[in-house]
Amino acid sequence: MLIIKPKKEFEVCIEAELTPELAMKSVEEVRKFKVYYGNRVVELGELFEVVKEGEDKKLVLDGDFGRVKWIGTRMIDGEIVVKGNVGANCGAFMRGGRIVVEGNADDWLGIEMAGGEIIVKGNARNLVGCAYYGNAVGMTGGKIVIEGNAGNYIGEKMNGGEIVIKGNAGDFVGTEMRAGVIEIHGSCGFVGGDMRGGEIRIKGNFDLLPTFRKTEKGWVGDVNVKGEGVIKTF
Amino acid sequence: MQDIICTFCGSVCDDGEYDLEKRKVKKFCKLGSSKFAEKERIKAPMIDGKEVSYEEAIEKAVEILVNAKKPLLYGWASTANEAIRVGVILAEKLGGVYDQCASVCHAPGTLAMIEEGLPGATLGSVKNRADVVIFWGSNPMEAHPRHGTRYSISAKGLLVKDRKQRKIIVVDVRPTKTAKIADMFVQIKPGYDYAIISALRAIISGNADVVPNEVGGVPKEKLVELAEIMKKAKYGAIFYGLGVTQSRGRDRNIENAIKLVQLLNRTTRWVIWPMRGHYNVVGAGEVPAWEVGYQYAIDFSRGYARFSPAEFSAVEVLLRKDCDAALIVASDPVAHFPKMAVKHLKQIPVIQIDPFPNMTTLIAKVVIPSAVYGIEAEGTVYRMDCVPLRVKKILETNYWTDEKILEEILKRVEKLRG
Amino acid sequence: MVVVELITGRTLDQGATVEEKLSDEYFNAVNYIELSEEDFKQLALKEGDRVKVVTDFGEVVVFAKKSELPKGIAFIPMGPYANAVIDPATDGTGMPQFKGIKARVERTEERVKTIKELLEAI
Amino acid sequence: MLWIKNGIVVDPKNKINAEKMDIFVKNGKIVAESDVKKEDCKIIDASGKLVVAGGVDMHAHIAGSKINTGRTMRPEEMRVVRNIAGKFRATLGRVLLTAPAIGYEYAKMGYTTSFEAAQPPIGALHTHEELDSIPMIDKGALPVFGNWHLVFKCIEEKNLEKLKALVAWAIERTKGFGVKVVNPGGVEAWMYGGNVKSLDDQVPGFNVTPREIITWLIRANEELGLPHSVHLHCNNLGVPGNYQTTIESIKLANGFRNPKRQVLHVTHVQFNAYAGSSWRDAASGAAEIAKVVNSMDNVTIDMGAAIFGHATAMTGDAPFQFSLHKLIGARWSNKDTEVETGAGIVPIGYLPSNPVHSLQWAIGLELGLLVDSNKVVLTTDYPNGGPFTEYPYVMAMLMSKKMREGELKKVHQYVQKTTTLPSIDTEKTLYEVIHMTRSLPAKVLGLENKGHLGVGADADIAIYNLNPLETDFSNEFEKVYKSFKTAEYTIKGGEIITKNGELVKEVFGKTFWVDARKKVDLEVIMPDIKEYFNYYSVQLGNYGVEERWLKNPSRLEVV
Repeated sequence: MLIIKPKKEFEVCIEAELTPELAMKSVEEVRKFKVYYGNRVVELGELFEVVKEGEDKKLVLDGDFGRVKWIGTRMIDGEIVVKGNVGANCGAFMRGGRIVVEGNADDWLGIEMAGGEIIVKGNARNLVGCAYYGNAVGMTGGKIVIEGNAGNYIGEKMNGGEIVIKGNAGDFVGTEMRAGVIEIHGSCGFVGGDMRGGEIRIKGNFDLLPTFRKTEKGWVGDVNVKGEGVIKTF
Repeated sequence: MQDIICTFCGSVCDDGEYDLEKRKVKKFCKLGSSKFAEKERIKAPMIDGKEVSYEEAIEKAVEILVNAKKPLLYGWASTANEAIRVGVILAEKLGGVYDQCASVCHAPGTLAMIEEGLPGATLGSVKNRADVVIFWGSNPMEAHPRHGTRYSISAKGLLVKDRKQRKIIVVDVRPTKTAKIADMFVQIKPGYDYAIISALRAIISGNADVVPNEVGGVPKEKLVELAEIMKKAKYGAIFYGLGVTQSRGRDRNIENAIKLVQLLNRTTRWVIWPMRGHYNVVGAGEVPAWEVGYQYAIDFSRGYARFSPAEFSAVEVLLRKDCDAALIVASDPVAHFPKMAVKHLKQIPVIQIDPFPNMTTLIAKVVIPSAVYGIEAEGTVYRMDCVPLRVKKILETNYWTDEKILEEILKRVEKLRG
Repeated sequence: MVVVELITGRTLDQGATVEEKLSDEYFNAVNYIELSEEDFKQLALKEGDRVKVVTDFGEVVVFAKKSELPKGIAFIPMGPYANAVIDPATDGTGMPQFKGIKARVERTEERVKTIKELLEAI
Repeated sequence: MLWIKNGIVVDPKNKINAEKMDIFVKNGKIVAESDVKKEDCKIIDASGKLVVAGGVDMHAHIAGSKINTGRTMRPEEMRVVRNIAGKFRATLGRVLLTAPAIGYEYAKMGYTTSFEAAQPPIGALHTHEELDSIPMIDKGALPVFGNWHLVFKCIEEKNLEKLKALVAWAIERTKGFGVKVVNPGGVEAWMYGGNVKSLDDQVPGFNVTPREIITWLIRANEELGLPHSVHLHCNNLGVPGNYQTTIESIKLANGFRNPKRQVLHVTHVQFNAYAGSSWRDAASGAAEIAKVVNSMDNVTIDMGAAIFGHATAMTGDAPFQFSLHKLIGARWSNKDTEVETGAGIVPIGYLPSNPVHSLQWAIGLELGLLVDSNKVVLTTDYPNGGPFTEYPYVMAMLMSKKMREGELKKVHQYVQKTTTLPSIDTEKTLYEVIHMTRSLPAKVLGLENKGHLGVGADADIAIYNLNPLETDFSNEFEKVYKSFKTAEYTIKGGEIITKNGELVKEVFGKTFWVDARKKVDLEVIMPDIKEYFNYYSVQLGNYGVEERWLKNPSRLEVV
């Protein structure tokens, strides 16, 4: 297990593609790991304290990582625990393993995630599990659980996997969704625009679009794309 | 002088007449006339409010930019392509962020275009062919006063000869000045553009049965009527404005409208186009697109361009305190950004290049005055429909152009960076 | 007090003075709120009275104007007064929500700040 | 001054086929040995290496509103990093490239000239701004004429003098190079939601047909004596059965003659060479087209080869682009342009597992193999058929049957019965392929100083690490492909700009434009132009591009 702690408050955001693979390296190697501090490439050790405890494939990010982006990008196994907030693009293109964020997560959590699990104990911002700019398919597998609230544009173009929001979600949930499940325990705005398939379950209130047909399965649509997605309450 | 080109709004009217003696422009609207009227200027370059030479101000600007970990280079909508190009290359060299005014204006349209493309036309096509024009969340009578007479409402075209042969429809949350002269006004509940567009798509594609009796404050009958008009148009045009891009749904509204236009084109002809604001906000996106691949919200911190409005749009950069210096060219973010974004701007060194004093001048450490394109300097600009025009130099000036100032900055940065 | 949906946007006067931001003309072009006749009446306002506009994101004092808006909709021209109260969140799009913000509007005796005062207070 | 020593030179224009010789360069030109002081020359040792002229791409979409719209709508295309900012510009792009990337990638491959193949006249200044931003290469642009109301009017009136004056005026105003015709009449029909389907369909609103548009423009072009011929994108592009329209269009060149070059160039013929009645029974019409082209001595074509992988369809053929959008459901941009033209853009890809894509791939190659090497230019209609960076793939394929056999195994077997590719034994020689990529496109464009290494030619030279005397082109196709991908040296205007794929020096080439105003009386057309400007959205006085606005213009005057 590797414990990484910020040494100071950062002047600008940092981009650090930290994955559990790092826990397999020596502390010396980890300190030399390249991160981007604005337009400067610096060694991880310059900005963060690094402590190694045991051989688990696990990172503990101890402190506020709310301005550190791309944590857990493309990770395939192991575990990351973020003790505070986490910056944008966390868990992007993730294929396996587990990320636990004890604070809040910034935008683009779990971009096009294909497997593994992300748990956010606080709130998540926008674009959870979506397809990246210009890409056709969002999340295809794995599970994202937000225990607090989530922002707008959750699960766009989702084609598998599961997103659970324990609190409220914002607007435009599951737009152009094709498969997979989104479950919202609170309320949300527009749901399922141009949805082709998959299921969205909502406990609270939501804004129904005028393009879904009421059936015994729930609301089925979006008729504009001859969709067979299902929106239902629970 | 004839054929003077206006450098105010995205309509870029090019039929002005300038009277050199009276220093006045004829034919232009209130906005254009104000553009060509004499007004207060930044008198000289300044550092911390003290007048200095151009060279001294540029030296100071370079020092700030080169030392920054992430300089934000923002603005660009009211300058010429020649200056923008140097600005983009400067951002690339500095490893900074390039963003432009569209990001608080029409950039959601770019996001929509990424999803669905943009089926559009030049304004000349609309003038000649459009028998139905819809202004959706746009209000040309206030924002683009001559758009209607030159291109869209009463323009005299080849096939559609005049106002009588053209149906004008306004969709808005309030009865705007444009709504008053329209043949049909559809007043909608704020935030329901997306739902209404979805309903129109359903009606047009034969699924009217699922559409409830009222959508977004509009009775179904009215939506059916609108859908019929759209289907029967020979050549229709939707001009959307900030009412769509700046409210709930933003890019998703436009994406949906583009899908509506795609559908309509299966049976007749429709186009859709944004009512771009500043005279060269289109250039501020087109130039970086060919130079570095993207229109706005571009980060160069890794030595190449990356695009992510969620991270690299000026407002997001400022809200996250993710820049430690800013170069503001031909824009006034202090007046036009949300308070929380302005707060960070006040805390970092700001360099401003602009002909006119504005709110950003009040917080800038380095202020560099520049010549006004279209009056004191020549350059290329793109009208809202991407038609290029070369704006003219009418009057002599001692002010440097944005292009020259930026070139001097770039030269010095290249020397320092190697 | 009335609750309104606040929108902001361009006007001809705001546009015509946008290159003279430190002038009185610009100040006058952006320092007011347009209210529907009903809301105007409900607040017992007369033209030129001042109101305080409060949202989750801030508050600002502006002049009140009667306008042909539907009840419950209010309009402030784009500019520093509007930006004191709009929602800065861009929801990942880069675009703050300049239109469609819930706001409370109430009569006030407080002065309308000058543009410089407004900036200093940020 | 340069002295390229002991290279194996292939220079088809000058009938040099793999001869060991030296090349001398002075002031940006190829000169005779006696014109240089050898002791002042920088020597490049080219022993055992292939020395040829810089490549000439006569048809690519490299600048202007179409490619830039493509970039904007496809950020996923821009995430391939090719160069990090430093001494040179940062460059990006998978198939769609940024302007600096276009210049750098051509240069690395040994290409030094490229022409933008479709310039909307009113957008000419935009096209030139982008051309000016492309480093390394020489450039030009072809304005489009085939759907312009003013052109229709001159033809309706059967007034050749007017048409000639219009062409001369428009080419000057756009700083263009020649006459491009895209789906003549069809784009105007698209303004009403339609298209034209045959050469004799009437264009809506006008008393003209595609046949007349093409014929009259050839007549005007030839009477003006422009360096390049009419450059035609045929009607019915992308429609199964269209090869017949293509053949009919090609035959419109009958009766015209130009001693220097063809009178009609038909472009990206792969997209216009389909037999069959639908995509379910589509087949190749390449052999029939090749027969006709080979039988004529006044027509040239280019391949428009399809490369497997990503591509973006972007043409002035707006109705075709909409059909494509409907067919594949992809994003669609469209631009109806004043009373001049239109355009459309749709992202596409070519998959070897797809029967139609495999057919397209095969047809491109059939054309390259079956048409005389003196009549077919190698192109991919970048980015429609794929990246220009894969020209070496096409070059190697044309020269090796064995390579084709290997590739044929990887594609959908639909091509076995629907094309002649499996049965073609032809292997083009290196001499032929160098001609198809250098001297022929230069000749087709009418660029006398390009595409060859004779004295007086521009010193645009590529040196490849490939000894033609010791290479078995049939069997060593991998080596051939690799060698042509990256030139050992690329020399532009006498300066070394790349070496082994590394950038050495950034230069900005010329933009060629043609001035034929002396051949006409502009006054015969000005009243019509003035009248038509009532239907423009810009003033006549603000229309067009002045020479002084361009970075490095080069005027070719026709007298």
